[in-house]
Amino acid sequence: MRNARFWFLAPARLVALCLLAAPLVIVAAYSLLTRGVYGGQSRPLTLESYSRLADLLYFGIALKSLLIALAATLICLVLAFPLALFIARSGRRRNWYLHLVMLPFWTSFLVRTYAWMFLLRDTGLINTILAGVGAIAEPLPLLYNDGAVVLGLVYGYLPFMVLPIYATLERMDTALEEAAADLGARPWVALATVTLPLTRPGMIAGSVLVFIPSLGAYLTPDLLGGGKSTLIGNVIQQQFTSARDWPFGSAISLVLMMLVLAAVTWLLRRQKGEFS
Amino acid sequence: MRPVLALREVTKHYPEHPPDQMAVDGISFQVDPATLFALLGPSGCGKTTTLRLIAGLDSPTAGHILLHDEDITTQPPYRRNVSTVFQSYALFPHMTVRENIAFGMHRKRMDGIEKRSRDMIDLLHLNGLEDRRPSQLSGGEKQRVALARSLVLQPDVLLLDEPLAALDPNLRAQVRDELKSLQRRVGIAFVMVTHDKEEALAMADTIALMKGGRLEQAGSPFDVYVRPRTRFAASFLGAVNWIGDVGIRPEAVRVSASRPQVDRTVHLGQVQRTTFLGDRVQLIARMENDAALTVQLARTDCDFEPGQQVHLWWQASDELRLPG
Amino acid sequence: MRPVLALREVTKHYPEHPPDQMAVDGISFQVDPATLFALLGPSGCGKTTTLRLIAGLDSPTAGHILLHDEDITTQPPYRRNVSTVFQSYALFPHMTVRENIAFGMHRKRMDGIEKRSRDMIDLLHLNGLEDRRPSQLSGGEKQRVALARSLVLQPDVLLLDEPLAALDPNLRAQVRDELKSLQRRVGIAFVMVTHDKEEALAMADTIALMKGGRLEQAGSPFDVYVRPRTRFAASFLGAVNWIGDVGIRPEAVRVSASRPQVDRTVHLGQVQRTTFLGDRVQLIARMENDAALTVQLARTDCDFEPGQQVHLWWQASDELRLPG
Amino acid sequence: RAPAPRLNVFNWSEYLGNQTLADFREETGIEVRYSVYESNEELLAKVFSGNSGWDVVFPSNYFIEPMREKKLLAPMDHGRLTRLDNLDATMRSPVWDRKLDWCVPYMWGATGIAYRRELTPAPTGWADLWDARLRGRLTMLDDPADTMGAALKKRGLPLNSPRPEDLRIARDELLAQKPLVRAYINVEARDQLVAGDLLACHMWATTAQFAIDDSDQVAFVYPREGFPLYADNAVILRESPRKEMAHRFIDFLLRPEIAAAIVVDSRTATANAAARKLLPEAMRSNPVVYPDAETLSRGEWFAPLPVEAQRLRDRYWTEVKSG
Amino acid sequence: MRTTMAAAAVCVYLFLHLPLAVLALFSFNQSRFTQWEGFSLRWYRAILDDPRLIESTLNSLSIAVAATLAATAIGTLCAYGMRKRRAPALEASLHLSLVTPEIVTGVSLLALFQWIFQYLDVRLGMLTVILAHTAFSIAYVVLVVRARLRTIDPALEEAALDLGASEWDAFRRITLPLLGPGVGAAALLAFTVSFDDYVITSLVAGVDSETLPMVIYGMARRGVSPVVNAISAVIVVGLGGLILAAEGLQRR
Ligand SMILES: Nc1ncnc2c1ncn2[C@@H]1O[C@H](COP(=O)(O)OP(=O)(O)OP(=O)(O)O)[C@@H](O)[C@H]1O
Ligand SMILES: Nc1ncnc2c1ncn2[C@@H]1O[C@H](COP(=O)(O)OP(=O)(O)OP(=O)(O)O)[C@@H](O)[C@H]1O
Ligand SMILES: [Mg+2]
Ligand SMILES: [Mg+2]
Repeated sequence: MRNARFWFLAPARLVALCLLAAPLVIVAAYSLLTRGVYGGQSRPLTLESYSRLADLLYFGIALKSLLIALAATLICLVLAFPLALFIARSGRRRNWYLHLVMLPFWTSFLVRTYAWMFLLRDTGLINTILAGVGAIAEPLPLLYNDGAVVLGLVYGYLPFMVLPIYATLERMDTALEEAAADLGARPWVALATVTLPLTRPGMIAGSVLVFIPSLGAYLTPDLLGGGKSTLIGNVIQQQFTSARDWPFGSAISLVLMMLVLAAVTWLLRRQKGEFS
Repeated sequence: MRPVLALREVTKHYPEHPPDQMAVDGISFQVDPATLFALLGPSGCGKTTTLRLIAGLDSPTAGHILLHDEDITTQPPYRRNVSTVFQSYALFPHMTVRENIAFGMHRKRMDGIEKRSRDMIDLLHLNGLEDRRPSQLSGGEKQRVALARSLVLQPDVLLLDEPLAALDPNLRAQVRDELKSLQRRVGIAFVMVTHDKEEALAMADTIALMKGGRLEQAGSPFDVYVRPRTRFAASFLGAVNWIGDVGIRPEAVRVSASRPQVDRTVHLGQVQRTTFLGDRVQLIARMENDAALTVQLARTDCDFEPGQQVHLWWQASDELRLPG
Repeated sequence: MRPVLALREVTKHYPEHPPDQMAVDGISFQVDPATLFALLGPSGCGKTTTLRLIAGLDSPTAGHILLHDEDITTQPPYRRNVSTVFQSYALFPHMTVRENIAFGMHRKRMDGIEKRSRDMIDLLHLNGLEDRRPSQLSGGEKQRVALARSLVLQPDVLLLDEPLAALDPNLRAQVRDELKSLQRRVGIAFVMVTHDKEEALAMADTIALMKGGRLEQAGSPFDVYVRPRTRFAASFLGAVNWIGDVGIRPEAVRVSASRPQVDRTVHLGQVQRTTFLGDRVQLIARMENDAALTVQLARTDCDFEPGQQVHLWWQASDELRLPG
Repeated sequence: RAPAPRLNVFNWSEYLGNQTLADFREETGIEVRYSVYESNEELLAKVFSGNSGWDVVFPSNYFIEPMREKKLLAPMDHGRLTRLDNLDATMRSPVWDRKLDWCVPYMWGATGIAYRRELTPAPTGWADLWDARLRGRLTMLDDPADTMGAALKKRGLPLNSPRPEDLRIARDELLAQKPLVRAYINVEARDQLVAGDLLACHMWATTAQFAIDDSDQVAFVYPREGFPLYADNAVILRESPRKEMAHRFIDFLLRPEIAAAIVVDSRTATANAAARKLLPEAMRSNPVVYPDAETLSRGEWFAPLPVEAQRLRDRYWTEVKSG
Repeated sequence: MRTTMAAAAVCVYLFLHLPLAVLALFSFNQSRFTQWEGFSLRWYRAILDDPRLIESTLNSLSIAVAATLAATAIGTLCAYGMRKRRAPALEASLHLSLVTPEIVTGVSLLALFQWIFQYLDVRLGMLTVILAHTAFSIAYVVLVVRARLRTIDPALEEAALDLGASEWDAFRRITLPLLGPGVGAAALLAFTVSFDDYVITSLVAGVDSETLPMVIYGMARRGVSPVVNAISAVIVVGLGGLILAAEGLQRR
């Protein structure tokens, strides 16, 4: 039976080795090289790229990225929970509603983002309508600020929060909520004291799936943030493009990834210990 | 004595079902204070549904439910002073035993939560388990926590859905007695669902036998067992040999090798098989008319061999006359 | 008569457990052809594990398993000619009854699948259910399908893990008899796990009593019940009153109002409580030394009132002399 | 029958005439695989390893030298290019490749200021982009070279200055300007300028021209302090196994009527003098696409920076955008 | 409470679909600007006049399908294998792939491919894109399928083995069919992620593997033309219909 097991994992192992591990090794190697005259990499091996990270500028950027990613994650949580609950409780229609969540994501990211830009800008739909009903005199500055960036991130990654929460809710024993009611808990109290805490595993999984890409995002900050608030993703992207400083880019990426990975594993560990 | 709980013509119909099929079909009964009322019946007869209606987890299609003469039919579960011990126990997995027990008291803004919890923990011998999570408890312990969680609220009626089903038979016998004596001590009315006749007979003050959503018969265990009103009631509470319109229970049949001196019709039969059941022995005899008669004897007075000729008879008082 | 199945000093240790705690601890036994062998024991004693070892779903840490004198210890499950009926039945929910039954035959490339299935469906009275999905079957039907699925492969040994546990008690009694007679008809050796003594006593040719992974006692039901080797064995198979080193079973105690004429020590007692159990009545008497004695009587010969003075005695042959 | 021979061309987006490829195929029977990139860096990353599969690509002037250094370019075979004479005089011997050994100039452009006419007085130089009137209705390009360049020019410093102190000055200028800036974006600014969200944009001439076509409210000016010039050049990759076809394609692009058609569709100035004559009057004398000589004299070509300078510039740029 | 939750859900749905509505609206707009100038189908007609748009859409679809198939197959096997046998290294690398910034994934894969190309005569193209997409989709598939696996009673598999099925048979005939919906969901997710990807694709794409997102990026120069809205609408409707149809079939 053992070797049978082996064969189930073999293909994944192959992919992981060739397409996930190997590239990262290369990146690691890059991070030790130095930028060539016209970009590209050249010897000698050095830790210079890492030493350059010790720079308040990048620290500040990292901090801001962290805050924005956290904000996006929190808002996703708030939006995703009721939706997931609604879907999980809607019986036979469930899958249909789930697909409804995925629907927008079959259009290209750019198209969606441009749609948002149209909605948010001064002469955009929202401002026009607000002005139309006389709610505002001056158009609200909705586009090109951190708020817009967070909105873009939330919009882009919401499904990654909805799906895992939905999964846990669906598996949850409804008798628990009935027990709460039976013990005197009003619906909202039952929701807060029983349902919510029990969906924690899903929330954690979802948060991981939202937080990570938010942290690395760079297109959304560029397009919706107007490039006025550089995030860590932009810095990385810049190194690989306009700056053509792959070693530095690689160094930043690796450090970022290791930190995130550490955080994530810690989170998942803690949560495993939680139940049973 | 005024009843704690009364159901009046309560009916429940689930939309999923054909309009003529009721999960609970116009049942009425009442539960006296400090008694144990057993809802007995085959699977799917509507026991759990009845319980859920009393708890307010489902609302009846028709009829009324009264608690201390007050109509609670339309009240939400969290307003009713009844509490349920679910079949699966439904303990909150993210809370410790102590938190599970305190949950209801917090909801009801009760005072002295600390003390009440401690007393309940003592009463149900849960000391030492206070900080465990349900996943770290055995079946019996889980159940005691579920009981504690409900009892601590001092409900007018405690509802239990097959409280013993999840326990293994040996633990079951023991918990059964504990539960009964607990009920005596706390003096709260219990309404207990079961489909195990042993359980019902041993524990209940009143047995209500359900079938297909209707109340078949209600009364004291002895009553229902000895004076069943229908064949269903008769055979549900214990094995019966049917001879025409007359039913006779295996333990009521007398057996002897030699012709007995009694003024009763004595049947001749041949021992076909005896099965050793520990405290009892089951004997199957084939009679002249080739019908098989099941007899139950105390182990100590069974000395019959397969193939042997035997005489069988019984008291008229033991005959159940129920036209099929 | 050569045994079908033999276990030799089989031990199973799960890595999750402390090195000294064995799930199964060097047990040996053998099963004769066409007999029903019951593995009995409290929860967690290693019954299921033993079964899984025989089926090859787990591999033993030490010891050997022989099928027809051939060592199969290291063979994967799909090479062993034994078959299991799982406690949950484990019917394939996405297949019809017919497909479930045919599954194994296809895997084993057997011929005449059509016919064999039909015969098995007849044998187990599954006619008319062939195209249903498991979700549309009752507990009893589910179980019969699980049986059919295994029996159709004509295994040397059929393993059953608590085959009756999932059934409601009334169905249970009936299925129990069906199962036993089926076993007689097909003449295949059954190894049945249960923790219900009633079941074991009623069905088994041999009972093996397990405790903490070890084999406590094995023998015929009568043997084990009447001549238990340990107190555990004694009380597991039925209630026992312990008076010092002497145990006496409730049904062995004789009761009478008037002093009986017997050359045995007769104890005086006072009836404390009688519980009606349908076919039996349980009577609890307090003796002079204030110890409680549980007595079991046939309903028909119990006419005692609580508080009444009674005389209690028993046959020497019924005494279980087991130093605790 | 045999499949049409294929040539792989990798170009900036919107950088060919709608009919160009069809015509080429019509005439030569050569099927062109055409795909686009958004930045020189992307192009470089792709062709770096010398087996990207592309034959003809169009790097900007300041990328010619690096690519030659990396031995990525194939020498131009002037024998196969019959129409080099069509090129504009300045483009016959540009600073980045005097003898056109490696590239053939294709299109060129410049960066300036696009603005709405209601903005009065109209901006004339970079300095006007530091005007508080523009607060929140001004965008700058999201491109370190261009935007730092603008700041340098404002202070009369050389566009490609590698001197740290110059770069620092540029950074401080941009930091000072940032409060006014709505966003650092490139082509996205266009629609918003047209729609009136914005008053002034730091913009590429070609983008601006599209905006002007869309709205008569939009105008464009080449700043008085001087402005960056860039040219995109056709080159043949050394890896290309189809050099002959590649030359034919480039030569085809050099045809006046073809080049002219491309200009019309892409709103970009061609390096092809002969083609200019064929342009419709409006286009030919369009001061945005074709600034007059006097204006042009103020232009300055982008050039590659030494490592240290570039690194410093990018760090400052990051500082500006995150500041 | 129910109603409040439903209301909240509706709001979130609005939030999710607002951009879609906008996009649909302007796909019917007469003018190519964002002012409404009357209804027209010109942009839908325009799709047909733009071979690059069509070709790239087809590319995107075929890439997404291929990658989804590969990733789903491999990921499902993997999740199943992990159920029985812990594979810490594998698990770590999957986690890692989740935490890698897109751009880094793209660049590192590009670097890898180019390194390989020194030895093999292959080029950037459909193959490399599909490989890349497969690589970054697998983690998602494993995530979803594992969650689903936990709900399947292991006894079913053991029963299969006990009835004479080999490990592979047990997987193919019992676990896989029961896993069906989970696998479907995973595939849907993988497809979505792949179909929408620009960053990685643009880096590893080659001569004849231009995808729709890449083309749309190209168009950005002139401001996204409503043709893009039109084709997006077509895709959403098309795929949506497909999925719902599949749903319907599953019901039976
Ligand atoms: N939520 C529900 N929706 C639809 N039908 C239901 C629901 N709950 C129960 N039923 C049906 O109502 C009838 C009674 O169910 P109920 O659970 O009360 O039976 P029960 O006596 O508790 O059976 P068991 O002894 O097996 O628990 C059954 O036919 C059942 O199928
Ligand atoms: N897969 C497993 N991993 C670790 N320990 C196990 C496993 N299965 C069983 N055990 C342990 O082995 C011991 C015997 O378990 P087993 O299931 O055989 O008991 P059992 O007699 O079947 O109990 P029950 O009557 O409750 O089914 C128990 O202590 C149990 O906790
Ligand atoms: Mg029930
Ligand atoms: Mg077991």
